[in-house]
Amino acid sequence: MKLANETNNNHSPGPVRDEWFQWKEKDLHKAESVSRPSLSYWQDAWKRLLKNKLAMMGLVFLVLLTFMAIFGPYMSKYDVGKIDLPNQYQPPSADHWFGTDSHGRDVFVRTWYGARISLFVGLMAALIDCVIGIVYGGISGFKGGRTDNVMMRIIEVLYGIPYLLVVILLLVVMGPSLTTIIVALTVTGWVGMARIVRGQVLQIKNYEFVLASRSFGTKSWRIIRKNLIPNTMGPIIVQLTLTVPSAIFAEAFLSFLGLGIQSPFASWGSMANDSLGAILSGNWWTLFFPAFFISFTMFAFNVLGDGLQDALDPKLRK
Amino acid sequence: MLKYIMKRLLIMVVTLWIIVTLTFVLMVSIPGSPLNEERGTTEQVQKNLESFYNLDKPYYVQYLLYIKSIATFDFGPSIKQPDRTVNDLLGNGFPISFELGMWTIIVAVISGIILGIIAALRHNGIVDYLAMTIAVLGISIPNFVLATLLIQQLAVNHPIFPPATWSSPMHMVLPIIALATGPMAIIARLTRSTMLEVLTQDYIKMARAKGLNPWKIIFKHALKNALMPVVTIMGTLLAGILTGTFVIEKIFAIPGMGRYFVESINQRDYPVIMGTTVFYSAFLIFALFLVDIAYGILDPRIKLHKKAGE
Amino acid sequence: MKKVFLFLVALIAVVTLAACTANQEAGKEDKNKGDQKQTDNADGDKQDKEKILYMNNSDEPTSLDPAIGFDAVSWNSLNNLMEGLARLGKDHNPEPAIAEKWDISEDGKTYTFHIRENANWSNGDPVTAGDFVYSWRYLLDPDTGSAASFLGYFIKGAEEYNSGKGSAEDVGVEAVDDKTLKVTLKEPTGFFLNIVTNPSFFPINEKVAKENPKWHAEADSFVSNGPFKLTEWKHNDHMLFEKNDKYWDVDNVKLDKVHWAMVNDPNTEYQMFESGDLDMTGIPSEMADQLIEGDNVEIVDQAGLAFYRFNVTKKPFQNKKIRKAFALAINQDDIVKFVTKTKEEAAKGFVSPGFKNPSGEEFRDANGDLVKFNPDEAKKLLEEGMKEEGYDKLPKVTLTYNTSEDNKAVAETMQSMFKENLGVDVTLENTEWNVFLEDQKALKHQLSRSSFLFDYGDPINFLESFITDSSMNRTGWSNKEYDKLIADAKKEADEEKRWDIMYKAEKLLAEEMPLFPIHFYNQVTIYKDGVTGVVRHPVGYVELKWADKE
Amino acid sequence: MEKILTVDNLHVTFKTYGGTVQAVRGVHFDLYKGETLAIVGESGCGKSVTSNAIMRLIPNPPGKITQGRIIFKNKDLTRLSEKNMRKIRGVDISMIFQDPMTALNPTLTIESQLIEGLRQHKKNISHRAARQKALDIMKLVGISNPEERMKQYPHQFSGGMRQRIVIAIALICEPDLLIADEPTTALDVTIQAQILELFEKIQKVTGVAIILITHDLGVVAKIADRIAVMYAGKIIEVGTKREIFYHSEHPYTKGLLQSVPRLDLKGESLTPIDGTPPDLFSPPSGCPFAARCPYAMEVCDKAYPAQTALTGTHQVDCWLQDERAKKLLAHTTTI
Repeated sequence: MKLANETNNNHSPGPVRDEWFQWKEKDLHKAESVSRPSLSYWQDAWKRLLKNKLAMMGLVFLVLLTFMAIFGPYMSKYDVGKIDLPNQYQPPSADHWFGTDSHGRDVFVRTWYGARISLFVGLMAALIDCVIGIVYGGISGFKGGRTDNVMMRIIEVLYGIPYLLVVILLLVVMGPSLTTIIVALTVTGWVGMARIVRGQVLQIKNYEFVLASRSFGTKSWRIIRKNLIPNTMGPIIVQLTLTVPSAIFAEAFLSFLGLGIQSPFASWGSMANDSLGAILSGNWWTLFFPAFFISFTMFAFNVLGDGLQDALDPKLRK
Repeated sequence: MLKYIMKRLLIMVVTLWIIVTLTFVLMVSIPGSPLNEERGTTEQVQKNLESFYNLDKPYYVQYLLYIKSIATFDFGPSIKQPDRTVNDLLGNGFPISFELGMWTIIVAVISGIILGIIAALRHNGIVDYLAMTIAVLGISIPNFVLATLLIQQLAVNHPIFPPATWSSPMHMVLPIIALATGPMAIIARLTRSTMLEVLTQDYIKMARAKGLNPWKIIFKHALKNALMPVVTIMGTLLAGILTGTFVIEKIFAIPGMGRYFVESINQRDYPVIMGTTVFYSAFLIFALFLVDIAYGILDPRIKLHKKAGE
Repeated sequence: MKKVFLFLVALIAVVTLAACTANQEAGKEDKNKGDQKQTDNADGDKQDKEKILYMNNSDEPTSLDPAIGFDAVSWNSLNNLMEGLARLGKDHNPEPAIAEKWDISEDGKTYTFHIRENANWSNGDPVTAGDFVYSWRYLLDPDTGSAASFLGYFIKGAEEYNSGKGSAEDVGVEAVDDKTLKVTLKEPTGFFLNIVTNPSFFPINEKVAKENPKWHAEADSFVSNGPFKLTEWKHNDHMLFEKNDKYWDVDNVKLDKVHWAMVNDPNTEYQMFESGDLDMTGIPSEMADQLIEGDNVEIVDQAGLAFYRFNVTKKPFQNKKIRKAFALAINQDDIVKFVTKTKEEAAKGFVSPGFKNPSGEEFRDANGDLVKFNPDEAKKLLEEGMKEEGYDKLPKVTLTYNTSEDNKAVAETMQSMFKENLGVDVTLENTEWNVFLEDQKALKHQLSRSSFLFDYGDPINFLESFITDSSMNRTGWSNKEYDKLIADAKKEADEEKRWDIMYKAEKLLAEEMPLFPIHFYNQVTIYKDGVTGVVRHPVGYVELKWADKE
Repeated sequence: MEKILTVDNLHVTFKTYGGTVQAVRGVHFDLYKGETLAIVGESGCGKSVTSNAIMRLIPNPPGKITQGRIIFKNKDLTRLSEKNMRKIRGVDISMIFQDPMTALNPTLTIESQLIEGLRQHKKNISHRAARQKALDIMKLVGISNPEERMKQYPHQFSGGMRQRIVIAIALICEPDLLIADEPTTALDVTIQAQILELFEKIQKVTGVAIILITHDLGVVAKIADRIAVMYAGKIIEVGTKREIFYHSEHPYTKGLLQSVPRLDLKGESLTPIDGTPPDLFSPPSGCPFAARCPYAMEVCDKAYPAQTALTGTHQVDCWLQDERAKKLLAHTTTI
């Protein structure tokens, strides 16, 4: 039989003293506290998100962007719609930080005004998509069978109708306005969300806990609300972070079709679209700043979305 | 299987009919008429034209005539280009649009999947970030900006490719890049994320435990499963590419169908609107159907013949 | 941040690398392509001498049927494939063409055209007076549905036939013999020869047209009588013209071939020019600053006016003074200098420059500046006008334009000018063209963007648009005095007097201001070195008969 | 008996968002030909990590073998190149995973999944021979009508059938060592028994050595020859089945045994072990069980106990084996 202090144990700091051989006070509480603190799902997700540098960078960028959208325009002495023709196409300088555009308007001020419109359009479109998509997809996936079949066919029909026709009709019926833009973006935009929600619901609906609540005779709507929605939240939030930038992006496309926001206001999309010729002429700042912010917002939302996906996925939780 | 396909085809016809009907309603409810000329013509001329194009008939007659023209696949002459029938326009334009679209999809799918796999295998490595940066840039540059940029850089400043028109394989390079970049980026991101998920699955571990070589694991075991979501979004992508073609066709002066599609709507060229819409929708619906079939082949768990009825 | 930067750098490196490798291969490809092009043409020697001009038509011609193709994209082709009785010369005046000479009766109402003996169709048929009778009747036939038929209303019995009240036989066009055509007009129309140069009045080979009503739809069935013939037409893609060796004046045609691309996007067109795929190009507005002063830039007038219509039936523009106030608040010079930028002339009147009266004086010079930017006057007029109407606050004003980048740029500038010079906030609204046109016709707009392009070289073409019943009026404005002036001008055989009436009419228009002018149009083209002799007429079509390329 | 595997002082760490997890902290054991060694412990104690480490299937990053050797047939597996390791996986050492529902690729037929390992390792085997082999092995694991079943996809099989397939896949190259990671956890109790019987049968037929990872002592009682008890990344007690079940010395092992329902001890109530295992982000320097141990002494928190060999096969890491503790124990009347 070996003696304890003869073994090479790297954990023991020194010789084992005899007086240590005393019964220890019972402290089960301590035993609990030593182990990892148990966190709620959201706390845990948030903690993991914080560790994701890229996602945090995206988040910080978006916070800064929001800040600038609110306060940016006040940092400059120029007015958003103020035209100053002789001063057109001034490169960035101490006077005009982002230069001036084809009408001599200050690009800096317009960029932040554009941020307001673009972010508003993006968020509104995403929220509306989200609500319609969740309800539609939820019902379709949960009801299944014939209902699901019919609802999916309706989506197919929506795909088939020429979008341009719809957009022109909207423009005629509603007149050009911010509301029209948002409606134009959401009129078919919710389909993607609906499909995702439906897919999730279909998958989760057969899980034991749902079957369990069904067997207790719980009402369908209650099951949707209590079980399905929380469990589909992750993909929905991720999809939401992807819808916002793509709505901002789609707004640029609507500008291309002439459904953009009207002067004196501006959105990033309309600004970029107006200065497409800068690629040829070399007045790069007119295109660069709106394009840069569109791209970077996309980037920020995307990395944030990826981060959220990792953070919210219960399967990756360890 | 055959029964399933027949059933699907029937549903497709019904879907198409609904689309046609809705399009017709939208079309006639938009103000403006194809005969709306800046200069006035005499009433007699106007009347003659209206009767020639059946625009003087009640809507339901017009509607039935369109349904008939679809059934016989004879859409009659274009109103705005009176020398040419809608069938001519489709016959000339569709093969070109199809070629452009097909190449775009091939390029987008192959490069997107490769990019996604590389990114997933080098998860959180520099290659991953690089691939995803390309992907995000791809999503965040509007294709009309990209198109102009490509022409300026690769046709004007460095005359590598011809700038526009559609006459040789070299002419196809820039439009395909411009059109494929967005879908490629989406596919790359999707492949990456599903690939990452699939790679943590037990059956991948199992495959590794069998001592299979890594390529076999990736291509035989992981990819097939990772492709499922890619196949799912193919329908959406396809629709996106189809809408994308009209911008690209305009910028690159490609004589495809996209141009007619937009112009017909702008000019209220009713027969062309109907013709192109039916064609586009039929194509799209059929593509979605193929996607479903492909999905069933890829994933043996999905039983096609049951899915519709369950 | 550092990480992202690193990736961007890496990205650029990869792209550059890809571009470089692509470059080497592409160089080879390009050469091959060139070789192929050469071997495609039957023999290599000929290739060196062949002069092919590469042009852009921007779009597929609507129709090469002279009666139907009533727009610039069709005219550019038609004017070079076909020839009418008269042709616009280098100085934009009608010159003998298919008709070698003509007699005009004393009262100015009968024109007798003598067709050249050597005027032939590209299939060898002679061009006859009958071809003209056939084509003009076809133009006026209500079943044809031509949008250009109103141009023929100067001919006796034309309007009646076109509106279904008369017959083809009563139209004053008559083939005296194979080579003599007699035309009887309703009024002595001093500018009738100008009208005849319009492509709508080109002849149609009766024999061919009767055999194949769709003769004009494809290259292989197309017969022409002009400087070029159509040898290739890939729809929506390109057209190829070849010198027409049956043309009576073929010796003066210098080009062998003309290749027409159909590139719709102005940026792409310019980029194709830059890369050498086109021999001439327009200037994208964004590039104007850099290019307009350059070499090989040609700026010629295009007869036409960009203007804004008031709707006098809607508040507040029922008031003349308020209309004038709005008109005078616009600085046309600034718009031209900073916004449109391609050296258009700021419009201080309505009739565009380039029309000379019988004594050789410019209409524009004679009638002077009628609408001149004057912010002080504008403010004063607005106050007076508001007082007259009893407004404390001006009713809301919406400015509508049809969707286009250029219109938007001008509209935004005007919005700012109204704000600055009148203190009025104007809302902008754009609609897509077809809706815009319908709304404008229905007088739904308050203030709307408009343009007018001349169909033939006489001021009356524009001025008569604003008579009470004209479909081109679209302002709700009706003025008996003006109507009478226009009617008188059309009847007047004495040119001096006729011009005086037109001066008066324009002044009245400026006084009443149912519309106000922005700028006149022009055509700006950059040519490749060695391209000469391309003539652009103010009425809007290009002439390649004398064009040459080194 | 011939030793085929020696795991010596194995350390495995994982880098995660929360820090570095020391999942395995110096594991040592031997395995002899033809025997079944069960590694028992609560979930998260490092038993699966140990088995994955033997297969070198620890995802790197985040996981890493930081120390120790794994000697298999005189080769140190920790030093083999990935390529050479692939030649061992599936051929010499096979593995069975916990959940048969997810261990099979849903998009491939059973045949393809069975044969691919064989064809990977035995390049010159003909398709027909491979197929025959697959049929044989399917019969061995008790699948009736194998010809037809081979063409089917995993979703057409029940859980127990799938686990049989998984076992068949693991055995098809006739390995010397089979690592079964909780092979019965996901199955019904009746199926469990069938699968365990299958293991016994296979061992008899092929003589394969088995490492059985489980938290279920009932399973262990049935088929294990020897048992290693793991706690917080260490093996705290190892011995023959008899030694562990009837002469266990470690308080944790005792606790574990008491928390299992036993038929032979009717009427005795079950005693759960209070508390939870320690956080492996920063494992205690002393005995990791000290915080939950009813016999904990001051020393247990201060230093890790050395291994005490009770018999040739039975070793335990516990301060209670120390002479001084025995004295203390003798002076204490009631516990």
